[in-house]
Amino acid sequence: MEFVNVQELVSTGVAEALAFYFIAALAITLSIGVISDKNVIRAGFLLIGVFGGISGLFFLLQAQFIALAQVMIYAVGITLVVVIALMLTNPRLQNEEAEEEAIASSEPALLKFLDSIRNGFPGLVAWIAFVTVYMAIRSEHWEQSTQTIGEDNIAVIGRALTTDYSLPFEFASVLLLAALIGAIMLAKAEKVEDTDTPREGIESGSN
Amino acid sequence: MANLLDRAVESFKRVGEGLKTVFMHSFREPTTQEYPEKIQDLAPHFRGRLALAVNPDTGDHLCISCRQCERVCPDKCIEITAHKSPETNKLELIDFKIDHGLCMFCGLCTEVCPTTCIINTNDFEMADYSRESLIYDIKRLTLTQDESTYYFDKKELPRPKPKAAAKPAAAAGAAGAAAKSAAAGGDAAAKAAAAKAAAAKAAAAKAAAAKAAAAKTDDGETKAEPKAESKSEEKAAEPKADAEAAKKDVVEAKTEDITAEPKADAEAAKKDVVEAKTEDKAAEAPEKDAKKDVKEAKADEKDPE
Amino acid sequence: MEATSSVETRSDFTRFIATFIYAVIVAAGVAIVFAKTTSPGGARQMMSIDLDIWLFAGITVAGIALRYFFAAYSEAVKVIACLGGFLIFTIGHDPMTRYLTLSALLFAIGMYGMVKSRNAVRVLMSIELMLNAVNINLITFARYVDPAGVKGHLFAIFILTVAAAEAAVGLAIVLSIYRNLATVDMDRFNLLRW
Amino acid sequence: MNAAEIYKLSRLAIFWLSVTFGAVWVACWGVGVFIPSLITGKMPFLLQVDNPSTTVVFIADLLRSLTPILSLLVFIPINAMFMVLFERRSLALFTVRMGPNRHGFDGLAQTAADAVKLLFKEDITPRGADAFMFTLAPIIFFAPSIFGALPLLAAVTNNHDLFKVANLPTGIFYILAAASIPVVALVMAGWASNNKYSLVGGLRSAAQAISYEIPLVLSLVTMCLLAGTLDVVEIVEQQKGGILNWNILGGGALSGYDKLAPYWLNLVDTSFDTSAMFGQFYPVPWLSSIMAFVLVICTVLLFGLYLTGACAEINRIPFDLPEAESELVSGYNTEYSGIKFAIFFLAEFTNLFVVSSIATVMFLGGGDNPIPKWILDRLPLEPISNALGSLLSPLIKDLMFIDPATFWAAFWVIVKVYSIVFFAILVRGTLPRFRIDQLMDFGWKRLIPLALILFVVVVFARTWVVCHG
Repeated sequence: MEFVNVQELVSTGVAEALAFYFIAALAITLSIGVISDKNVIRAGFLLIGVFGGISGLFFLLQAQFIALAQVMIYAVGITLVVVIALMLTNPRLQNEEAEEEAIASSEPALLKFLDSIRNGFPGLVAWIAFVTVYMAIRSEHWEQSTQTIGEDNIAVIGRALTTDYSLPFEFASVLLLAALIGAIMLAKAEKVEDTDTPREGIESGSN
Repeated sequence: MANLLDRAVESFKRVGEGLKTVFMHSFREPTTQEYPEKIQDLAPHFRGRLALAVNPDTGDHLCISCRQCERVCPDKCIEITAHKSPETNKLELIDFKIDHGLCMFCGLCTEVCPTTCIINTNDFEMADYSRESLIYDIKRLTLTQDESTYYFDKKELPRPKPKAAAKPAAAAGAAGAAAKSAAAGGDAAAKAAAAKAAAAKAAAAKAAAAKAAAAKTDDGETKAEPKAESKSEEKAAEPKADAEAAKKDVVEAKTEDITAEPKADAEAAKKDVVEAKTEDKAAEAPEKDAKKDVKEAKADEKDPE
Repeated sequence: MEATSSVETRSDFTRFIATFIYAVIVAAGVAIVFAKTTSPGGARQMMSIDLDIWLFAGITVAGIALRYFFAAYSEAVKVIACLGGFLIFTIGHDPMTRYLTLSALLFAIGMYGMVKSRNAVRVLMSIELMLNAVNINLITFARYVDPAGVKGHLFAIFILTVAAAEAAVGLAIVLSIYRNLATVDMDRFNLLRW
Repeated sequence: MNAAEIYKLSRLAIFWLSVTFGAVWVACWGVGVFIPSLITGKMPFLLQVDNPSTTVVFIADLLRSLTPILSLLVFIPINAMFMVLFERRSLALFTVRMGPNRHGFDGLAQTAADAVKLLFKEDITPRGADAFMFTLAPIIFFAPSIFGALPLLAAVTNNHDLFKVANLPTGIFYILAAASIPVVALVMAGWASNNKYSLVGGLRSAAQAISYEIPLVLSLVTMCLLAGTLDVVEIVEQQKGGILNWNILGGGALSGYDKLAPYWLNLVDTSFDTSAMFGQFYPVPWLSSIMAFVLVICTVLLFGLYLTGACAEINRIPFDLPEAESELVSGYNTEYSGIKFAIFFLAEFTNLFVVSSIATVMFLGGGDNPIPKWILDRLPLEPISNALGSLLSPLIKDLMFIDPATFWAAFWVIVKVYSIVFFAILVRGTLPRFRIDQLMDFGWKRLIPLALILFVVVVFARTWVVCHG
């Protein structure tokens, strides 16, 4: 009796389409949650979900290595983002936002209308960008190859990284080092007394 | 660098040592006991559930309804019902109730009991479903003859005599005199005492002294100086060196930490007092006698200073 | 997000009904495309060329209208519009176009979030989202156009690297700004006024 | 001597593990072999179907493919229940106590009773908590330990036909990726609980996981470098042939000595040219031999490094800062009760088991027999196995009920895994908890430099020695 190759099952036809639509729906919903959730920490956790979905897409695209790297880097990396967001956000700031919105809603009608147009502008830009890119995708016809990615994909990647692409690889390592040092320098507290008493804030700075 | 390596090796060694020690512990016998299967051997004077002993030899109930336990009980958990028998003009016990829900197991009742009737058993499993069932009546309180034998042997109590054996009044007088003389006269008085009651009397005398010591530390009943305590112990002990039982007691008393556990010591001694009296059927006002003894002993001790 | 007078005046029931109606409208749009592509001889390429774009424009306008006049739930409208638009654009297409469309959509969402958000941390998150969308694009091309080579994978790896570095430095900058200004609100970052 | 308690504990372990394995074995066999054979008519004497329809074949194949997941779903809860008991009884041994021994056979039903109690407790969500995240956190915490263990399953069962599907070419990378997910769940649980103790626990676990993941991954990467592959099945395959071939002892650096031992001991004809063989394994004689021993030292240190990092990764004492009872009540799971808490508890023990399995596969040769092959060949095992084989041949041939190779692999894996688990318990019984700054210092200033140094040393030493792979 022959055994079913699970990857083949996934990569042929209906099963793949179903998996794709499921993951896509998840990713889209969660990413809208990321940009519109009131609570930025929650948004961070939703972002992890988006990345998980995207790594699932990578699995569907037979890019195992990238998928796993995605999980490993973002699961830990985005946790850091969330943690820092956690430390930076306090309820007071959220309340301020709400107050400003309340002030905005009590403006005269014409101003309000203009305001809503201004608010809608990013949406318009994003909409136009999406539709344009989609039209480009639709009008273009690539010569698709029917063969699948081989099992020894990782070995090929490794070899390419250390031979043909060794220069960008080194650049990436230098970049990472620079980022590491820069991040440490930026984030390091300069003096002890500066940490808990912030310097003159926005109120006095906005005059 | 070399320092770091040394420290690393050192810390590995220490961690390894710790792991080894802990692992070796697994070959030791567990110190926990599996309770219902194995019950620890309790000390003879463990203060467990209260019970009424019977005479181990004859099976007679030892209680004489003197109500001293009822009076001394701080929790008032003992309730004795007795009536005077018209024929013998003696008190007859009808019911004896102890509420173990109230009892705090101080053991005072066992100390004052003139006939060693009420004793603390080693039983501590008294859990029950209601408060009412913690009130024990005479039926549940009274021990069988075997149990009484067991406790009398274990606590090394002197066997009580059968009821109708001796005349109470005379014996009491003799005992009182003997005790007094023992406390006051010391060596000579002890020698003069009747051969039959020698051990008991000596014990009584020693007990009186010990009780005095205990009383001084525990309550402010007497105002003796703390200095006198240890001395009084030794002094009181010396005169009765000849009496065998007393000697043993003295050795014990000396080996024990006197200042730390005077109470326990006193208890044991008190019991001896009671025994001495019981043997002589000193049923009437034995406590007074004992108190008198104590006072005299105290006076005696104070004298040298 | 849009502060309109209708938000206060509409009851929850009306808002829910509006949202539901919007879902029905979008479902109808999807059904039209589905019928077109599955009808005999109705392959995707045979469909009139701009139908899907007009449909998408239609559901967008409908969403704005329902949101603005009947105060339909903002997040729900966005989700329904995006999902519906995605279905309209991808039903009947080959897998490659599906992946690329998803990538474009995620990129657009990230862009919207980046411009719209005021919280600096959320802006960073949106940038990460955009970078990931690009990654999907690269991997899709590597899978369907050049399976033998690994260029797409390599670029994806480099993007991951850059994303990690960007997140680290970005967060460090945000942290340092927070120390100075006690806020992470993008509108109040006025350090570079002059 | 405390022979009675030790005897009881080992009796318990043997009994319970054989019961568990019997159950898992039967479940796997039933779903993977028996039912597919039955419905496709391949069962002798029972049902004869000549041409099964494609649907039936598909269902049969699906069942076979699901066998690995099913076996894990059966195995993990039962095993975790036993591990709780094992840990409690072992700790009791170390602390000169008895441990739970009342319910069932030597306390076997104790954990089951605890589990039932937890399942029926009220499930409380604190006020102000984010209910959705609060519920999601235990699931995210638990799920990776099931899915992450799949490639290991293929590795430890000798790449058995039923478990082949679970293998991935990226094996160890997949496992590590799965192992890094739970930290998200911990932060999530800590934040969603709306409790500052939980939050601090979650943040600590994030910091700790990020710090200790680096030495952990570096040690495993070094072993992969030594093996030349990421595929766990292949790594196990390479290590076959006795303890000297295992990765913990230089990853086959000593296999030359292993192979030459029978000749030096005059067990076979001495006319064989040993120096040629020696040269084959150690091309540059003296340097190679020295480097082989350097490799051995490095890999032993890497094993220790891995265990330390793993201990921190799964929040076990002495690295249980996220749930330090004396400081943070119970850390991230302070607010959890009922079934959610049970899932956290289950996942913790499962993680311990998974981490020990990774150590077994990567360092201790998976299901390999520790006795070197040349000794094993000299033992009179062949007649025994022949006799057993002829006895069980009908079963083996037709229904594959018992497969001796897989059985022994599973046996050795369990022995090794439980040895590591026992060691973890011993460490728990010995070492006190770190302070948070000590923890960070230890991670960043000691373990990571050590891991990097070992990495470099192994890379250089390996160029002189012919390792397997």
